[in-house]
Amino acid sequence: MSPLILILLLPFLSFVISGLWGRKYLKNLAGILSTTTVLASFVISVTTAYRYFFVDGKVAGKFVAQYPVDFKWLEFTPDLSIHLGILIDPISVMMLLVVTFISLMVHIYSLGYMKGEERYATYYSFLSLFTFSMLGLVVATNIFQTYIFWELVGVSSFLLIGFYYSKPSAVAASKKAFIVTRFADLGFLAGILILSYYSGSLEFKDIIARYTDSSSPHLQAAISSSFLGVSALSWGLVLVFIGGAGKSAMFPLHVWLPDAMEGPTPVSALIHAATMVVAGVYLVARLFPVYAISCPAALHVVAVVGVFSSAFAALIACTQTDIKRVLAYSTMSQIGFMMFALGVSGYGGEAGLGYMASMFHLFTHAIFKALLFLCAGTVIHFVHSNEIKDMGGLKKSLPITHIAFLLACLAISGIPPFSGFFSKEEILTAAYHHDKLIFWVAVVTAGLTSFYMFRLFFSIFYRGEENTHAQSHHGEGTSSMLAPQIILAFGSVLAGLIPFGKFVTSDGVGLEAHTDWNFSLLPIALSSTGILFAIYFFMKDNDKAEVLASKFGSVYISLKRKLYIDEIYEFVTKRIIFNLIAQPAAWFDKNIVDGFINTIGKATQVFSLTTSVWQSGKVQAYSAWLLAGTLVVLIMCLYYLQLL
Amino acid sequence: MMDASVISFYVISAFLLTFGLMAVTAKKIFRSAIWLLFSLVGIASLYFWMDLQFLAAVQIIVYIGGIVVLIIFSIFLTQDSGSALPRAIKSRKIGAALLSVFGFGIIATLLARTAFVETTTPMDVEMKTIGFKMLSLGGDGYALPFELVSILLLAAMIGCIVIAVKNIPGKP
Amino acid sequence: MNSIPLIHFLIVSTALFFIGVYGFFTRINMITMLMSIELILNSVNINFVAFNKYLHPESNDGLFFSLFIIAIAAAEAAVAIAIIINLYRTHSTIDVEDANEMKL
Amino acid sequence: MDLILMMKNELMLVFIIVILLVMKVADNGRSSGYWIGVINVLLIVNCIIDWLPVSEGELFGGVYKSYALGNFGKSLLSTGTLLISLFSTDWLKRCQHIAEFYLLMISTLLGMFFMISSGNLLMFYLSLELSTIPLAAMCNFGLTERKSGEAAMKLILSSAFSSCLMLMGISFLYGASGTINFEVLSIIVQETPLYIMGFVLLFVGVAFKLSVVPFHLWTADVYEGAPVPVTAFLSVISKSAMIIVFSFLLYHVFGSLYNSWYLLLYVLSIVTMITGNVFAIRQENMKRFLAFSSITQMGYILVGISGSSAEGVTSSVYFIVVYLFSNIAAFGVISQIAEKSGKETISSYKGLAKHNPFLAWTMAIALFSLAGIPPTAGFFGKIFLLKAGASKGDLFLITIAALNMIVALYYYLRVIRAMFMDENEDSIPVLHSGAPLKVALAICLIGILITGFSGPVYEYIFTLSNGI
Repeated sequence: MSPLILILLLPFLSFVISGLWGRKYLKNLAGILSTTTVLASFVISVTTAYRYFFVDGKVAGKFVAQYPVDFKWLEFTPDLSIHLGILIDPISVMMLLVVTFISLMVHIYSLGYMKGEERYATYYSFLSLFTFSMLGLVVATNIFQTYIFWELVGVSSFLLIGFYYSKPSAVAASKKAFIVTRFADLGFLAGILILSYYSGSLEFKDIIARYTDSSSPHLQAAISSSFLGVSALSWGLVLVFIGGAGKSAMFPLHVWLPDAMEGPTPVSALIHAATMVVAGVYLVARLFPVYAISCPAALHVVAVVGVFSSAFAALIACTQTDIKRVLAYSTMSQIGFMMFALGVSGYGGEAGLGYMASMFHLFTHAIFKALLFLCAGTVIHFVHSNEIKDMGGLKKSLPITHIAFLLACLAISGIPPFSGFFSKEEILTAAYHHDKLIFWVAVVTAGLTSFYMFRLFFSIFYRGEENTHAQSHHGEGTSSMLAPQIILAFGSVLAGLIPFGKFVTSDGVGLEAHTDWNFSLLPIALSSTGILFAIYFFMKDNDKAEVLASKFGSVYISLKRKLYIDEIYEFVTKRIIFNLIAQPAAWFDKNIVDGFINTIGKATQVFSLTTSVWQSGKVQAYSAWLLAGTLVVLIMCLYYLQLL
Repeated sequence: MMDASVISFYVISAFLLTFGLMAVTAKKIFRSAIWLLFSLVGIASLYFWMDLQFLAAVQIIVYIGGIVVLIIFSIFLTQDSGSALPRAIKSRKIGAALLSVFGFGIIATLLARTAFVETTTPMDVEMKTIGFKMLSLGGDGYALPFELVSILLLAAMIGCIVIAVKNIPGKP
Repeated sequence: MNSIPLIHFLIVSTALFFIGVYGFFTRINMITMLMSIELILNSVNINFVAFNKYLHPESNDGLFFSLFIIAIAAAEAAVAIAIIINLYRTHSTIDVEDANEMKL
Repeated sequence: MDLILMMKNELMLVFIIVILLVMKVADNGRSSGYWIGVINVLLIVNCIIDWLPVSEGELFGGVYKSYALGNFGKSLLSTGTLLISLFSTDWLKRCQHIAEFYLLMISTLLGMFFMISSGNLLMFYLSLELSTIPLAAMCNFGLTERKSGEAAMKLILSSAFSSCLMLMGISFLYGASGTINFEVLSIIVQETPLYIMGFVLLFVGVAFKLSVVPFHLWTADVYEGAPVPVTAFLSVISKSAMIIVFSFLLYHVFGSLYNSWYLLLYVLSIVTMITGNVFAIRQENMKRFLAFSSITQMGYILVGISGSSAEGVTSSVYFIVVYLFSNIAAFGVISQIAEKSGKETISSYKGLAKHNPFLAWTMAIALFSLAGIPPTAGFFGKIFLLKAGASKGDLFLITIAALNMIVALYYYLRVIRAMFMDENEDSIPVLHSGAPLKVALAICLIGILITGFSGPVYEYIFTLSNGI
């Protein structure tokens, strides 16, 4: 048995131990215990990554998959069995690093953040469970194992979101997250059933091999049988993507994500920034050869949904006033980037740039978004509120957080040389070569991103006076809260410099990343404009600006009037972008998409009430139904067999 | 040609159906029980008509001697036997009648459509054969079902005793 | 003997069956419902015996089946009457309409 | 010797019946604790003996059949009965008729065993009645409670009616084929109106027992009224036995009527899942709630069986194992709470986790399993059912099933929310549960958590199902 299995086992052990005995015997030790196990997992991941990338991963200049652990778990039929195992290939190694690293950071951060919480041990056991399931999902060798851990991830995130279960909103949110994602999982399950039905295997390697070989009978069967005019293979892949879209909060299955912010903030950092929400991207990447080679139509769906979600979420993010909700929508937007990057990619060589870019962005995004959430956690910890209006002027009280947040914002905005720039750049290049429309939407979205991120930044740290009465006594938090922020801040700055293309590509062959500065000018310019807009509007308090204006008197006013700068700005940003696009988008999101799901619930109840007549409590009526049912069934049968 | 046995079959059938119908429509419960008795006697005579004396005897002993008597006793226990029965509302009656007629229609049609190959081989209904088979262990024997029924009767008896015996209130 | 076709027996038994069904659906009193059940069981017995006699006389399966049905009917009737009597104690009535506390 | 070996399960039950009868006759005022102890020991012995291997074959010229899957089912039923008996200790202590209660329960179990092993229609019918009539009497064991009497009345009258329909069907099958033997019948059965009519009526009789919609209407009322141990027995043991018989009948006896029963399963499973769910959403009483949830589960099982292969049978039998553990755990908690505090509604479960964490967690895990959430066994059970159903390539059915599983989540979570998240001033105080209950619940929990992940269980059932 390979030591790799420890990566999985350690968090699981920690879950069991702190889950069963934590509250009674371990108390505060539970945190240390969980953190230690995750640290151990992280160390093993790093060594694995080192060995894989630099020692034994390459065969003939190409990274190939390894199966250090693989045992048959149960047999359906002699030629269809389910395995449990560990798959090591570039993306799984990368994900192992990301998950263990972010999880470690969140564990350390929570030592301070959750201190004094009554159910401290339970919290850590849930965190460990989540880490365990996420790791199991990442290393799955077959689609069924993926599904099991996929569901486990759902359960543990349900537990974590609903952690503050005395808050009704938290309960509602966790329930919503659970049900919406389960709804999407239904698609995933159906997709699995279709794919495995035609390929005759659940193993990723078999599925990929059988569906990418144009002469294989499995592929022929899957293409030739169709339903509603679409081939079974497309159905399967699209359904799998729907599963992924549910977890990755793609439109219209994203409704759970903003509400899920009810959970503890470190949890949001772990689940809703870095790990669980990218599971959908990871899933598509896992099956990428099938999408790219055999079914470009399905890949196109991925691209369209991705880019739409990205733009849609960015627009809504501009309107939100809850700091975590802004981050939630920005996550959705960034995942949209990853998704459409996959969607515009081809398989192998230079064409596979999008794939590599998507994975790269996943990697960098995990780091800076986790940092953003942790910073947000510190801010919320400090002011005891999620609302932007309760914040402002926090620069002095939270100096480290201020810097860290700034770095993360620069990274997400794609300003060189921060990490986000490099990955986003690759994505835009890939999009440019594939589809111009997608490219333009993406570029504008990138500009919007920097606008809303810096809006958030200035509203928190600059605008207005520090709200002293809400100020708390514990300052910026313990060192356990600060250390992860500092580490992650370094990561956000430096992660972009990794020559990612050498390691993670669609076909395992290294790819030379090249930054074309001429090409980059436009996105950088747009992002900078976004930042300038944000500075203009949000750096200073609006009221203060008016006071200032009255001081300078008519000169200032006439100057301003003359130039009509303000009006133009007003008109363009507030009237058009905000009122005409962003607000309606937010309204649509809140009332139509969200409302649809609520309506389904209501309709079920109404239906349930109207059918209650059936259960009348009268045994004779019951028997009459029995007889009537029998006769109907009998006639149906005879009719079907054409015996009537 | 209508010979006596043919006529008697139809007479018996008419008899048992009529009394069956009366049993389910009578207004007074005691009368209803008596009509049921008649109908069961009709069925017994149908068995006689088919030369199945043993079955007819069992029918008379168990049904008429046992079950109907049991029913009549329970009527005396629970009901003022002379009073009129509560009656179902008309819509229910119509519904039930429609359902019954409909069901009868379907099943009778299907039966009538089936071509049955009738034989004239006589049945072996000697008491000896029946008794022998009842206790035979072979494939066409009924020893195991017989034992099963005995356990069922035992269980039913125990159940009846527990349920019907007067209970101490307050204890289940 | 065979001057009566089998189908006549079957029609009679089916008719009796549905007479019983009608009674079962319309009777309010539980004991009369039980009587309807007895009618139905008897109609099935006729079926078995007729099939046995006219179609498959080589073995006595149908005959035995009806013997066993009679035994079962006795057991069923006994338990049902015990239950009805108990119900009479708790509800002071044996109208099936009055025993529908549980519904929906 | 053959007879003793092959029928050891049944003979053991008969033996227990005799012992109980003798003891009851010679009874001179023993305490209820004594009775319960003796009977549980007997049941444990019975359970052990049942798990010993049995040879396969026929007895009495094919009237009695012993086959691997059936024997597995019998052992499972014995185990379930033992668990139910363990958790009903508190209820039984109040009961005046312990010996009689067990006599009836064991007769019922004997009926189910014979039903599983029946080799002809007569045995099938008789054992079906043997497993129903005493059960109706058991429903009435809450002797002074109005609801109990009502439940018993509803059960006996409606099951009498359904067995009348089934008998009619059997008579047609007999008339068409001239045999009551399953082996012979399976060869000569064909798609003529008479056979179809007989088959459909027989099917309805079984479907009634399985509470398949629209033959399910008795279920909730009977579950609600009967004493909790009886409800558990009815819902778990009786249903499980019926599933095994059902798959035996469909696959083995009526294999050539495949077209008709596939259609029936297809339509009825959809109706059953939907109706069960829709009604479950509204229920306030826990027992009624579980009644409708079990109806929904039956719908899923039908989906699995309709997969029409060894895989279909395997997945449904596997699901029975899961279902048995999950439901017994749930009923164990319900019975404890109903017995100690008299509360049965979901709203009275509010805040249960506060004072009774063990009961609440047991209930939560059982419900998770019923809802099919990993890592509980229910998740795997449902996956396998869907997988088996999908082997026909009919995705509509699978989609409906999967959709229903998601709707079902809503109401399972409702109970969990009540137990863990809602506050209640009048919440149930700390209940001290006896050791037998704890043992029973612990076994169920282990079963729920282990069965899913242990591949051998599924594979073992798979090897058994190949014979069917």
